[in-house]
Amino acid sequence: MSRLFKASIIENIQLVKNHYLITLHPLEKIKKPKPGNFFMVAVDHNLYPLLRRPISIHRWLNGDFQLLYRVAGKGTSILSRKKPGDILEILGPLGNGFPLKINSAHIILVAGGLGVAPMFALAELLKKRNPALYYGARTKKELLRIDELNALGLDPIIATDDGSSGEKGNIVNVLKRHIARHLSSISDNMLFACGPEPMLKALSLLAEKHGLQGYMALEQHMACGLGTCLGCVVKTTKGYRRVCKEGPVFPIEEIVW
Amino acid sequence: MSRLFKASIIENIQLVKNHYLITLHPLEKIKKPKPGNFFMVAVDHNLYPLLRRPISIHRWLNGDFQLLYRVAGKGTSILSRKKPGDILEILGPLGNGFPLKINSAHIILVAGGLGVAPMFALAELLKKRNPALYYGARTKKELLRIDELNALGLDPIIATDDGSSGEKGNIVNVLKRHIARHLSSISDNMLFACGPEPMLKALSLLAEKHGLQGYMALEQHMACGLGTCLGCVVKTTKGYRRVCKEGPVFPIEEIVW
Amino acid sequence: MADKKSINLTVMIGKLKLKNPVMTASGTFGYGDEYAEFIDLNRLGAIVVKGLSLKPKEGNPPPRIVETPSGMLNAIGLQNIGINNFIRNKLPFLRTVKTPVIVNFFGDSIAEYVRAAEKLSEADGVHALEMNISCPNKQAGWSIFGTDPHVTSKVVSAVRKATEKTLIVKLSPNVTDIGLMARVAEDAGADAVSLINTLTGMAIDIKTRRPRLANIIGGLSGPAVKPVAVRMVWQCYQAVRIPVIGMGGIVSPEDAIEFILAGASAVAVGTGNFIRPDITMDVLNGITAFMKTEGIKSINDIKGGVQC
Amino acid sequence: MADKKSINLTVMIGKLKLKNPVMTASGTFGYGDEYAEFIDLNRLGAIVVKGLSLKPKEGNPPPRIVETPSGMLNAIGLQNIGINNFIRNKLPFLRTVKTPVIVNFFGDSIAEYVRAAEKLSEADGVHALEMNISCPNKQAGWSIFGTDPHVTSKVVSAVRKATEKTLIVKLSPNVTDIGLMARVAEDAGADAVSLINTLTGMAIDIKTRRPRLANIIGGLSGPAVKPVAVRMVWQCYQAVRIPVIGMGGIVSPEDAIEFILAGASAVAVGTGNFIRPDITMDVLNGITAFMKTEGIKSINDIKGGVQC
Ligand SMILES: Cc1cc2nc3c(=O)[nH]c(=O)nc-3n(C[C@H](O)[C@H](O)[C@H](O)COP(=O)(O)OP(=O)(O)OC[C@H]3O[C@@H](n4cnc5c(N)ncnc54)[C@H](O)[C@@H]3O)c2cc1C
Ligand SMILES: Cc1cc2nc3c(=O)[nH]c(=O)nc-3n(C[C@H](O)[C@H](O)[C@H](O)COP(=O)(O)OP(=O)(O)OC[C@H]3O[C@@H](n4cnc5c(N)ncnc54)[C@H](O)[C@@H]3O)c2cc1C
Ligand SMILES: Cc1cc2nc3c(=O)[nH]c(=O)nc-3n(C[C@H](O)[C@H](O)[C@H](O)COP(=O)(O)O)c2cc1C
Ligand SMILES: Cc1cc2nc3c(=O)[nH]c(=O)nc-3n(C[C@H](O)[C@H](O)[C@H](O)COP(=O)(O)O)c2cc1C
Ligand code: FES
Ligand code: FES
Repeated sequence: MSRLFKASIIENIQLVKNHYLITLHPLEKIKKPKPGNFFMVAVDHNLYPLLRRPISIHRWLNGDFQLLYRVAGKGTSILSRKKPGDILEILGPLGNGFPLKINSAHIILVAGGLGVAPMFALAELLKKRNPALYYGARTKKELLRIDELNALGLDPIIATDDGSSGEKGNIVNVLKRHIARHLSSISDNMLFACGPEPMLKALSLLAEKHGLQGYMALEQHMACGLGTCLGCVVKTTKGYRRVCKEGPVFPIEEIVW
Repeated sequence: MSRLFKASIIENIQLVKNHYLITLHPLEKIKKPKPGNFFMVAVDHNLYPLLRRPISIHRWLNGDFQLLYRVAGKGTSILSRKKPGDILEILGPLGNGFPLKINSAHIILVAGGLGVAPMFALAELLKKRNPALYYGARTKKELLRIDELNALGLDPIIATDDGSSGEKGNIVNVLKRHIARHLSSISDNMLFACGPEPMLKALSLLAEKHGLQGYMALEQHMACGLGTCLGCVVKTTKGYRRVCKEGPVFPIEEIVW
Repeated sequence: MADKKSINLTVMIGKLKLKNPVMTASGTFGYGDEYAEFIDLNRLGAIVVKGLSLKPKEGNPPPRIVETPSGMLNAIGLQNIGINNFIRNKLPFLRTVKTPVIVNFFGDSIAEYVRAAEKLSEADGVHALEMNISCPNKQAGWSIFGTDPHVTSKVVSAVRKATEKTLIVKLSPNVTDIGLMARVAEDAGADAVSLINTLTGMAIDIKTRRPRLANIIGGLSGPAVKPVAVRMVWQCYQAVRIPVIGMGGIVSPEDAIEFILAGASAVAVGTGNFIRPDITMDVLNGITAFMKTEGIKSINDIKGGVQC
Repeated sequence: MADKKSINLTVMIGKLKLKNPVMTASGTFGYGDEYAEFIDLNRLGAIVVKGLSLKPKEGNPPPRIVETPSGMLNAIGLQNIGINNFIRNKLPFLRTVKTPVIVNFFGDSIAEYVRAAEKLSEADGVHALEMNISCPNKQAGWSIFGTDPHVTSKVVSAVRKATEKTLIVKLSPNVTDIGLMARVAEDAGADAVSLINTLTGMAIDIKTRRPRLANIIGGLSGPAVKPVAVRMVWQCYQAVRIPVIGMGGIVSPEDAIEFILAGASAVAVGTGNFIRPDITMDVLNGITAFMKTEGIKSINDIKGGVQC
């Protein structure tokens, strides 16, 4: 079970403009990824682009697995043009993943934009514990995987910037209001989040204010994915920590924004 | 009629291992290439590889055209994986091409290996003048386009290094023997050739010995294909001359080996 | 959003006013005529021609070109038709183009540099001179003029006295301290510096065990060198007050803007012309589009605008 | 055809014998342990660990990494766990590997270099020292030790006196005359030189108008720099008698052989490890295969074998 493996593409479909879901069949048995783990994907056999691209596990399908990605630049653009049957070279699963021993009574999941990619994996695993899933996106169109989330019985609370689905505005504000309503029981919640930096910053403030415990998945440019290049650090209360090794999931109170 | 155009791939088929025939449909009207002209083909939209690849016109099909190429390195290897419908960016036709006003009574064409790519175009154009076509390759397998040459009524004289087709050995030696047999009429011949350097060198010597007039298509690494980089020069009696501009076809007596 | 009409692309290089900052790099655009088929030469900021010397030069034996990852090595060996020939056969066409012509030149001694500059200064249709100092110096065991500050200072001063035209000094990047070299050129009277010339490199064919270039070593250009070029332009921008002309691996408008933010008053496209002969127009159009979207009125407003 | 058994891959670097010429480049292989999962560390010629200083270093703020065409810029800022920590927590594992460990180190003063060298020399399991002189010098306004020949000479001489271990000096490529720097290192007592370290570069985000690296400038590595690296190795091979260790953009056996033909006694794979964590084994296997096909008995037979 090597963490360096080849996988053939079963499907690589566009969900909405610039957003793709790729289903991969590893050509050998691989280690089962935890939610929050990620893979370093070589988007081509050529040396262009040079570095692998980090992408989170989105869904594990009994040996096969899915990644949900957005075309952000040249690497993901090349990936989006790959066809079923094409072979990708992949490294992973990598990183620490979300902690799965959760003692709190309630679980709050917050996904912003593409943050739904890893949060889906976590939600699926935690669904028996009835987590409250908050999901924000720019528009209704960019709310991905809603049907699948509903199928899991997760029934997300939604906000969009333009109000085209759910509440209009910021998902953190929605969560804020809910917390205000149930303030007494808030300390018995565990918060997990992934999304754009401004969202995570706002959540951190909220968590601090209410003494809410939790974890967030962060991003940083990466070269090795293995902890050797020291390229992917983020500032924490313990000094610089590697997103690929000590992360990508960090306790909220340790993150220094 | 710009010499910078896009063409869609109609077909890109492997003839034998490492040898491909690609049929292209220009997306706009292009200048009709002369035999000996070449195109600079961008094998991918990415910047990898950086430079275009020079490939000779093999056959003109009323607006569409064919190139015959061998997988030599990374550029041609990427080209060989392109599929029908894919779009290529192409520059050309470039270079001088073979002279087509021929006063000599007889025409001798010599193709060595992939040299058949441009010689085919020339042979097709000159077929009414009944040229003698000498064609050498390593093995029978690497003798390309024999059926098509026969269909044009050209009936090539063949030699292969391993004797698997035609005479065993070097095509220049075959020509040498024929010349020896018909020595009296030799000065009324015009020689055209394309092929590997050792073959062209041997032909040059032969031509010099018998006062045989003629032209050869040469190769050199290229960057611009337009005469501006001065990268593609070969040594001639007139000094360095650009293969992409004054060539690729040079009078035999001017080439300095 | 600034609309197209109100966008100001003009830049000054010494006394020379360019209608926009997109130039061609010497040695990659011939004498301009070959590209008239692909682009409207009148739209270029400036045309910089292949380096010229007093006498025609044969150049190096082939192979002269090798492709490398995201780059290429060249060892043309400064082949050129000579200044007289250029004046007689190439300038007449260039005079018909409404774009300033900058003549790149070199010599193998200070005296030759001076005579070349004099001759070119008299020619009608030469708008500025770019002296290439990455050239072997006959009197100094063929070491390069542009890597020793003392030699650089001498040759630039001498040429300065010989011409009233806008004088651009093209710096070699193969030095420890590029800012120092730019200052030396400025102090010696240069009106502008341009950089980078090629990085010295080498490639070996492992089958034949021979260098891939007949000249053994050559000059690396193309996208591979861009990070080095941007850094050097930024250092020169801080080191001197005269305009800096940036080049090295520009193949897109974004690349060009990167150089301008680093401090370039104008940019030149080199190897990019080999990839697409109409690339200069893409770069120019892209710069305009970028300025429109970002609401930038004058290209000078973002020159050196990187926020460090 | 030489058969596998009779192929001799061993090379000498000072007193150190390597079973083959394939090493890892400092800063791209951590302390070795992370790669044990992907390759048999025992098969490497040598493991060169991330650069160490006396005290742990925090390094630069992020972002520290940017991709560039066929290359990458890094500005890690020499983050490391410190020599004591290394000796306590990393060396025990490395001692279990049957491959020599070369420790890359640096300081911000000559005294620090010396103390670091002394400390490392006493440690069990350190087979050789590689001193990184591309490091800012506190006493000289933070200019780099490795770009001024006088400073280089001083710091190398001082370290030479402090250690009996094989001493490799890792040269900065950001200099005018790399051969001179190699000679300076040799004269000051180095047993070998290694090169190239990264070329200084910069990248700017045109949307935010900020440098893409928090540190503004960083070091360029990867295939983009290979032509420059091969050229410099070739120049150093001609300039000195001590072994030259070549690196810069090696991602294939062919690349490695190119460096050996240019004069490298051994090679190091850096950025390549990020592309494929088992790349060193491909390089090693490919070198052996090449030697077999070409009938080369000993790797030393082709060292510097480029026919110019
Ligand atoms: C742990 C982790 C998990 C991720 N999971 C996902 C996911 O599930 N789905 C998804 O769409 N995206 C995910 N990302 C972001 C994704 O890696 C980037 O969008 C992608 O690398 C962009 O590559 P590009 O070539 O398309 O863009 P370019 O901008 O051309 O990339 C240039 C360089 O910057 C790096 N880079 C650019 N953006 C980012 C970023 N946001 N984070 C890290 N590196 C970046 C690239 O890796 C590359 O090295 C994740 C990032 C990390 C660190
Ligand atoms: C005028 C002309 C016409 C040609 N016509 C044909 C043809 O019809 N069919 C065909 O198969 N080949 C032809 N060639 C050769 C063809 O250009 C090379 O085989 C091809 O460029 C190899 O590219 P690569 O990336 O596969 O190989 P690589 O070795 O990876 O190429 C590396 C670099 O070297 C250059 N190069 C390598 N070999 C040659 C060569 N022989 N000539 C010129 N440049 C080379 C490449 O263009 C590239 O820049 C022609 C060459 C020239 C100059
Ligand atoms: C084929 C070629 C020829 C060149 N000839 C010259 C020259 O004659 N004079 C000169 O100053 N620079 C010359 N250069 C350097 C370029 O002008 C430019 O500085 C360099 O290539 C970097 O830009 P680029 O990466 O965009 O090509 C030449 C470059 C190439 C590739
Ligand atoms: C992320 C990174 C960290 C590096 N850290 C060090 C270091 O600590 N000490 C050192 O001497 N060189 C360091 N280097 C330079 C490499 O060892 C090597 O010299 C350079 O990257 C060129 O080789 P490459 O192109 O194969 O990567 C580092 C390079 C990279 C990419
Ligand atoms: S990506 Fe290299 S340490 Fe994290
Ligand atoms: S390829 Fe540029 S001059 Fe011929």
